[in-house]
Amino acid sequence: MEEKKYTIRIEAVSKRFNRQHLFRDISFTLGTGTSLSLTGPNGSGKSTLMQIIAGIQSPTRGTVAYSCNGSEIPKNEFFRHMGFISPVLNPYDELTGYENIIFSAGKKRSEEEINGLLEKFQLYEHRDKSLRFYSSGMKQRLKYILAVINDPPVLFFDEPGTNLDRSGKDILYSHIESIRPGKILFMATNEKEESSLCMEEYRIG
Amino acid sequence: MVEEIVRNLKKDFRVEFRNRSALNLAVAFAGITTLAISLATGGVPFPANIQSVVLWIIMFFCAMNGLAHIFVREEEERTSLFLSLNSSHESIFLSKLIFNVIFFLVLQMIVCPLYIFFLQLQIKSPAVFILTILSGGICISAGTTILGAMVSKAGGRGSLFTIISFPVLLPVLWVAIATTTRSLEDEGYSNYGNIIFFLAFSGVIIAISFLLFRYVWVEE
Amino acid sequence: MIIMPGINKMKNRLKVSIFFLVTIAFLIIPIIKFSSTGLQHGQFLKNDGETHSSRYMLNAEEKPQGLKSLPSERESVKKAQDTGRDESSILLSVMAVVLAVWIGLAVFLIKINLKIVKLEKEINEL
Amino acid sequence: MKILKFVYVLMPISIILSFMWAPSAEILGNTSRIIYFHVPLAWGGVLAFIVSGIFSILYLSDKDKKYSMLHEKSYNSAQIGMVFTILATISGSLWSKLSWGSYWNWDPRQTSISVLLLIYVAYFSLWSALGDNSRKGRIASAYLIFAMITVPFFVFIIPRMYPSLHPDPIINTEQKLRLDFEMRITLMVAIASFTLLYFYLLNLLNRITVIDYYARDKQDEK
Repeated sequence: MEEKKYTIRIEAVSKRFNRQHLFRDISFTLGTGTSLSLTGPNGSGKSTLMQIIAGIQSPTRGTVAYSCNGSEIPKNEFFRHMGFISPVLNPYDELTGYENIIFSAGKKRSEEEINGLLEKFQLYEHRDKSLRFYSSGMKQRLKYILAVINDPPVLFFDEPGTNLDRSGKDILYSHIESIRPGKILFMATNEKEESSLCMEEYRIG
Repeated sequence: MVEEIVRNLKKDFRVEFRNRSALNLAVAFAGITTLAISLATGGVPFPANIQSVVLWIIMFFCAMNGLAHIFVREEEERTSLFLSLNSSHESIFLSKLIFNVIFFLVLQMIVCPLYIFFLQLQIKSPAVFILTILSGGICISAGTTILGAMVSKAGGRGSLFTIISFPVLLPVLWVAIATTTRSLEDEGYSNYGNIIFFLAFSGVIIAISFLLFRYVWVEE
Repeated sequence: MIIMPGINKMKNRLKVSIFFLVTIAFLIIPIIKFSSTGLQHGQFLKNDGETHSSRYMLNAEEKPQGLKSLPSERESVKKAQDTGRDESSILLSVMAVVLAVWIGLAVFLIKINLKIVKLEKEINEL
Repeated sequence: MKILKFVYVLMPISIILSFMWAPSAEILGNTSRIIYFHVPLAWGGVLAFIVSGIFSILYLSDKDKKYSMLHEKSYNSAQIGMVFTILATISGSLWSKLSWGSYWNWDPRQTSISVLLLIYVAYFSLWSALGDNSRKGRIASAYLIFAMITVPFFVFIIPRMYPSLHPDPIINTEQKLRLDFEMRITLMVAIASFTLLYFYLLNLLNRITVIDYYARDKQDEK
């Protein structure tokens, strides 16, 4: 398969809520293989900036452009190329973990691949349990699986390590480390461990 | 696209059947209003035009009670982002539309037999009656789908849904009431012009809401 | 910035002035009522010499008791005629009232227009 | 926009014409003079509805943000239209009391104007429920377009459902005005002046909206 090079260009993005500027004039460009961590105190707009880059919120000013091998991707198709972990993104509580994964992946992933991932994150024995009986750590791990299941070229992680215990974090970080090359990785976090996974660091606020 | 719609529909039906409270509420509402009308009148049959007015009013309020739910639930449980990450807005709209149509036809299946049973309805032309009920139901559920999405984005207040649906559904209700009255009164009434009106209306409404849905759903 | 409160005030004022139009509608009609020669009972608008038949159409025979024009109205018309007030003079006074309302509205609008022009200038200079 | 100032001249002319020059009608007497306010107001209400619909369509199809604040402008237009429609309804129902004996009798025109009012009310409730949602403009515009689509169906149904009492001079099958010459001229002048008034008010409201927007913007820059 041909290697696809993705680029994300952010130009002079500002966001304000009512009368207050959260941040202004942020610009940078990222290509496949690079990773960036966003750090900053609480309320500095890490999550908001990430959601703007992902196209979930719209910026007050400025543009976010995505391209693949030089040709621009329209904004409404960008969701298909991206994996996202965030507190605002919730899978269905009524469905089981396995059903959620199937809903997200469709028939594109084989049973073995899904089960492999589930086993890796120690969710295999809980795969047929409804999500409302999951603990918050289990949910977080499932969210991670849902984000990477379609093998998207761009990943947005908003505090991926919340609610995880030590062993969960270790599995998570080693997995992130293994898939990082060949992807664009954004991480909004305040943990040293997580931001050290990324090549560059951007501080806001 | 078709695969996505089927996936969405499967998910919607699963979620609704696992947590049946909303379904149960809508069905109970339909049953209770019908029963209440009959109880309040003491079983005295009304003239045909009043009967069709009451029937359609009951159905309208059942729709108002149940049809916004499919979108409002996504917002309330904050799963709408997960949904739109995984499927295109066209397939979301079409799957919700199909769900709403099926859901409302089920509600009608409950309301109409109960109504006929309790109010001793004498239907002179059953074919027109049944066709009117079915096609009117499709019109109502098709018209309210995009409005449900709007209401869910506006915070999901129940009365808002009724207010914004009423002017849109008014022509359907008028024609439906008139046709139902005729089908109750006249033996062998076989004027299918109004059925064509319903189908034309729902076609136009579905086409325009298909075009407009992305402005309501997608953040740009 | 000092402009802000002024704008909100102005916005509200303009909205009020639109509702000011209500007065036009409210003032003309009752006054005309007195001056009108009025309909007789059972006389209704006819269309090409044909009377409309509808379930709401009120013919002289069908007209329910409750819908007769109130006797007090009739009397007041009579009174107006008895006191010798000429119909055209009533018409003139109605027109004067309407014109006065319009002049008030116009003054209002001109004032607001001037204010907007001033603010637009201010904004362009910033 | 100089032409809009003409409203200051045209409005008094139309008032004077309608009271002094136009003759009173045969049966209705002087009450017929309400027509020079009632018809232009109803026309203004419909015009405002159409204009705000056009603004909404432009707003949704305007990808490059060529025009600014179109959704606010469409809202302004609907506000003025609402006032015009309410006034038309009030004057119409008073007139109906005088000539047909009751304030309200579900005449086709009364029915259609109340449908228009319902759509306006629904649009305003949606607008206020959306608060400062970032999709406010798009959802409200989409609703207005959606509601406009159903209007042709009303045009088709209402005359079948309710028989009309409205005098045919204004709307009839031959599409001709059956009015005396003086009456016709006066009505035309009145319609023209109320149209101008509508556009003048819309212009004022839009300019205030733009000023408001820039003032906020400048304040935030500080």
